[in-house]
Amino acid sequence: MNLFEFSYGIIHWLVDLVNNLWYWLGDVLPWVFGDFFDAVGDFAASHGHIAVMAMLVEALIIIIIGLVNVLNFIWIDRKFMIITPAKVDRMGFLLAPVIFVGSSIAAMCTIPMGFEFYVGTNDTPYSSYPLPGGPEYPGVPASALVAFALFAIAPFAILTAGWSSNNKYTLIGGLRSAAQMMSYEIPMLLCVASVVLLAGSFSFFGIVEAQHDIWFAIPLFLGFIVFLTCLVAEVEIQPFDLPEAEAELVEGWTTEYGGARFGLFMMTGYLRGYIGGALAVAMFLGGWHGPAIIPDPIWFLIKAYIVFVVIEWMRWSVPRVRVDQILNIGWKRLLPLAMLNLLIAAILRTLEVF
Amino acid sequence: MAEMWINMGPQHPMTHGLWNLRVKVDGETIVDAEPEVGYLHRGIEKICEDRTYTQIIPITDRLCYGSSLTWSHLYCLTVEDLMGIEVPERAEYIRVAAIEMQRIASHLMWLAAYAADLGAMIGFIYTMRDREIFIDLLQALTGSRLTYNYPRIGGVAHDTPPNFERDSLRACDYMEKKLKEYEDLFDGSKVFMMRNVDVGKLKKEDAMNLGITGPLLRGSGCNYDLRKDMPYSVYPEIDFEAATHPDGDCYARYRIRMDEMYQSCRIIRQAIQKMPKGKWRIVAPRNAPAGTGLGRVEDPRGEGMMYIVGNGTDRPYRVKIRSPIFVSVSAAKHMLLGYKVADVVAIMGSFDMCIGETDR
Amino acid sequence: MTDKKRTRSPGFVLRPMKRTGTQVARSLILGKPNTILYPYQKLALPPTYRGKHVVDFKKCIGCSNCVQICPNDCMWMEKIDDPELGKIERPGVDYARCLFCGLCVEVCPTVAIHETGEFELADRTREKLRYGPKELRDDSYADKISEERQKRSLPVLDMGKCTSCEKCAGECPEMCIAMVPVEGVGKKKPEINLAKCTSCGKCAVVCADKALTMMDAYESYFEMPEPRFILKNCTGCGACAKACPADCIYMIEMPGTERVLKDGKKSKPKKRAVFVLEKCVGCGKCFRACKFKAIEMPGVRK
Amino acid sequence: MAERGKSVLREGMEKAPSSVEDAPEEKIIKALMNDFPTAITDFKKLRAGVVRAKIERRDLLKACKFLRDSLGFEHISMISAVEYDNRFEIVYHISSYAKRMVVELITDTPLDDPTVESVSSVWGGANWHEREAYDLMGIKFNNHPKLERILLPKDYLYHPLRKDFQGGD
Repeated sequence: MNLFEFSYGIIHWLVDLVNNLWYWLGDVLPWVFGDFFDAVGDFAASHGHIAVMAMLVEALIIIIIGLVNVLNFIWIDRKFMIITPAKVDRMGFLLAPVIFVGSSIAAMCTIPMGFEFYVGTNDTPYSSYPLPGGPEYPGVPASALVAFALFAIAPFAILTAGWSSNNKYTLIGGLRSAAQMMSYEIPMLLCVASVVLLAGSFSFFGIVEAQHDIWFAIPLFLGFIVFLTCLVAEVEIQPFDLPEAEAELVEGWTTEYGGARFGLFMMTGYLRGYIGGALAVAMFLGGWHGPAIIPDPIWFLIKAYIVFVVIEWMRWSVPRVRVDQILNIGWKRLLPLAMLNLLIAAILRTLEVF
Repeated sequence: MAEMWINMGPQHPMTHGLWNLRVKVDGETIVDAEPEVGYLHRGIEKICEDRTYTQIIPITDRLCYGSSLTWSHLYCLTVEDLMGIEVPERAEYIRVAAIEMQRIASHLMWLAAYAADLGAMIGFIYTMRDREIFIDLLQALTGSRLTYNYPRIGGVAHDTPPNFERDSLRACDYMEKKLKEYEDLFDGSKVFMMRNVDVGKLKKEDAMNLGITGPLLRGSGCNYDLRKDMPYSVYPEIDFEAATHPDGDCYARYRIRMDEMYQSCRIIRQAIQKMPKGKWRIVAPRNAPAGTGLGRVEDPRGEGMMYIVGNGTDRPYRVKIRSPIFVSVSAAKHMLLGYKVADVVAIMGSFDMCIGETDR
Repeated sequence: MTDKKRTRSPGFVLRPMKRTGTQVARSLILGKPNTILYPYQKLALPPTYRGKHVVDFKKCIGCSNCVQICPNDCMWMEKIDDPELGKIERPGVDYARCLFCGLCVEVCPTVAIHETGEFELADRTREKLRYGPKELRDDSYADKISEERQKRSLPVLDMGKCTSCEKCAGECPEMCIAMVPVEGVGKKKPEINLAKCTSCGKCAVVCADKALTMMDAYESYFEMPEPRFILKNCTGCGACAKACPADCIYMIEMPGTERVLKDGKKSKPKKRAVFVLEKCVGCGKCFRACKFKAIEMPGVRK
Repeated sequence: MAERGKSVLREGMEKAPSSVEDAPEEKIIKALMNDFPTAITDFKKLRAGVVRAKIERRDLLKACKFLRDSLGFEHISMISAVEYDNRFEIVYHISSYAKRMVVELITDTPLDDPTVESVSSVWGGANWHEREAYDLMGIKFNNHPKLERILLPKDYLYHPLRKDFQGGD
């Protein structure tokens, strides 16, 4: 039996399972929920939407089967794949992936991808200007600040994971991550400050709107480069992926994780790569602005993926740096450059170019 | 952070084989180191005492998976010294060409592993792709991909295949083009230079006293290449240079190996062009006389040496193999102290570890 | 080259990125992949490739030289009944232990064993990796490849027919035939110095009894051990002659050794083994067959 | 980074001086014979660049120091121990970078007392060679800094390269 036959057999089995479940549910469900189905039937018959209702019920049942499958896979994963080592600190070990994934996804939610494409309500526009009385934007208030705050939670999760795994490699990885992220947070936020200074708004809407005429990457080119470098360090991609340097620290702070938890870490690592791209686009590359043939969110996605691809391209081209060198770069090179960039922004603002 | 011992090995991405490097770190700085070998000890020296001289050739292939041809060649050289037989000239030229191909393949594999150690997976992929060219050439020549079993006592196993000369010259041209690409990929990369320059410094006097040979010694500025200084085979008739670099850091060793690949291309070209027609093998005697044979070659990793005691039968009385890495790794502590954990991979990677020959 | 200055690049990460970018663009746009789809496409293997063995049953003489030279003891001789060839011994290979060194192919005196380009030998159990002679048999494989080993035509002696006439020794232009007396038999036997023989065939022409015939033999790369015969231990049992795969041992009667039996008749004379070492392949089977220590073979183990 | 690249040579292990004077094989034999007239028992030029000399084991360390300091042999290639029927032979292959020459220094020990002076204070590279000889052949090296098993497990009972070794568990 080769792989194709094997997978073909599995798919065949799954299709059989779905069909059998369908018939089984068709027999049993009315018996259990007789009244409910009668009522539904009555409703459908009385309103003449039988076909629509049938489709809805079908979709519902398919979703239920999908959920059952998900539960099945979770069960398999918990039973056979997820290994919690005996001497770990269980609390931190189990909590770290949750914090890591949760904070990253929350950070992603704050970034709007278009004027009509954001997470939030239309009803309550917030004043996003640092001073009261400015223009009002929808979505999360002061979304840029919130996004960076959520984005910066991850080192704590990494440190927790590294410490609680009770392993020397993970410990070193976690501490490296803490040192690296804290030292790169400052130049990055200085770049953000220069952007906010030019845009005059803490909201992504305000920042993107301010780039309607010219992208901030052009006047603040220095800041863009510094921001991109810090971003690579923040999302732990190749030249700066010291916390999980697989050559020296086995797999860094994820060494003791397995199964779905490791999968979450891995997936969220790439997700953070995308978030980094999205942040760079919103801050420097004009957000969703572009020729109108393509809708705004698509523009945003295209730009974000281009930044992501450039980051990955760099990842595959260069080795990783050493831990003392990464801190030297952060504190001795990028911080002065970020300050210089802030100065440039302040001069531009004072000259009222923007 | 307090000081703690870390076991890098026996199963660790850095080790390239089964060995253990225990490092004591203070934070990220190494304050003590202790290499442990022996996980792959197969007792080859003892096995050789129970095999006939011919049967040992495939076993010496297994000494090093990276450059198996060099070791079987060294064994054949030693037995020829013990038996006192002369090898036909064509066989010598075929051997030299094959060994230099093996040297390029071995250095490319080193570069692949070293790049992967430093985190540049692209180096791993590119160099392994180009190594395939030389593996294919050696496969056509010898009949096998990795453990060639090609040299014989008194010559080589069979003649060169048709088109071998043309393919070798083409491979050399291709390789020189690709080496430029690697130089862009590594020397042109700021990060690679940061990781290599002034890392793993080894002084010339220390290297000489510690018995270190090969690219590590030449990287420390000592111009000692057995192919030049104690020539064997037909190396005296071939014009090449032994690469040296005065710095003694990881970058110097990288540079040495790159230059050696250029030189190997030069040697292959000359060996192919000078190769005479004629016999490639003579019938070797079955029994070796009582006495000793000594062979020394310049392995891709250093000075390979073999000492065989014969006692008149068809089986050697004692085989002693000197592995270059066995000596170099004993000096690991001298090179590691004071550097960071991340430098361990760079420094130990620049050794070109091959645990098969180290543990024998 | 050696004192080249180190090239410190100001390009930071741009030079390697340029290289990787051009490589990706090349392989994506020009579409020249570096890999192949293995089970569907296969690499062209060189004709020298060492893979699974095939044994030519008609050429193989069952000498077990391949078994003896195998460094891993992964071959064995199996007695089989072949409808065509009768009771024969042929080698089998255990691929769980084989290291594909090719020494068995090199040592074979009749070039009966070859290595093919087949390398997909993986199986689920170790027993299935033991390939017996029947699985290795391929009598037509030798026609498919060009022969590497050089053939040489050599005079071969049939001791049973030889009359010790010494014509061959007189005829040989290279003077490489010497008549050596065989102890106890009272005959002389021509011994041919193969190193000097030029395969001219004059000795075979001149031999009146057709005892010397020209036969093709493959040149051997190995010096094989030769049996040493000790006459005083020989009982004339003939076990060695039966065991010899190359038919180079002849049992010759020794005149003057007849014993007088009780009824006054004379018994048959005692026999001794006579070795025609030109044909010997050095397998050591006679040494192993001899129960009376009449044959010595240094370097061969029982 | 005060300790970066710090020299960690042990005490008593001085740096090898480099001698550039050119001396053929006979000169080396003569120099050895002059300084150790009683200890050198046999010498022979094997081939170009290889000299064999037999030396009594009591003078081994002194001879090695002499070779390094006065003759410029700064590199020890190999230490091999060979067991014969009546003796152990310990063979030192010592080579010189400048002179392109190998000296094969052979010393004998009786079977029941396989001890010899360690030369790891002369050449640092001899350290692991001597440990290996101890591990596999059971030669004891006096004044060795750390004479432990290196290739085999620490609790192994046999010295497997000896001819009487039949295979342990």
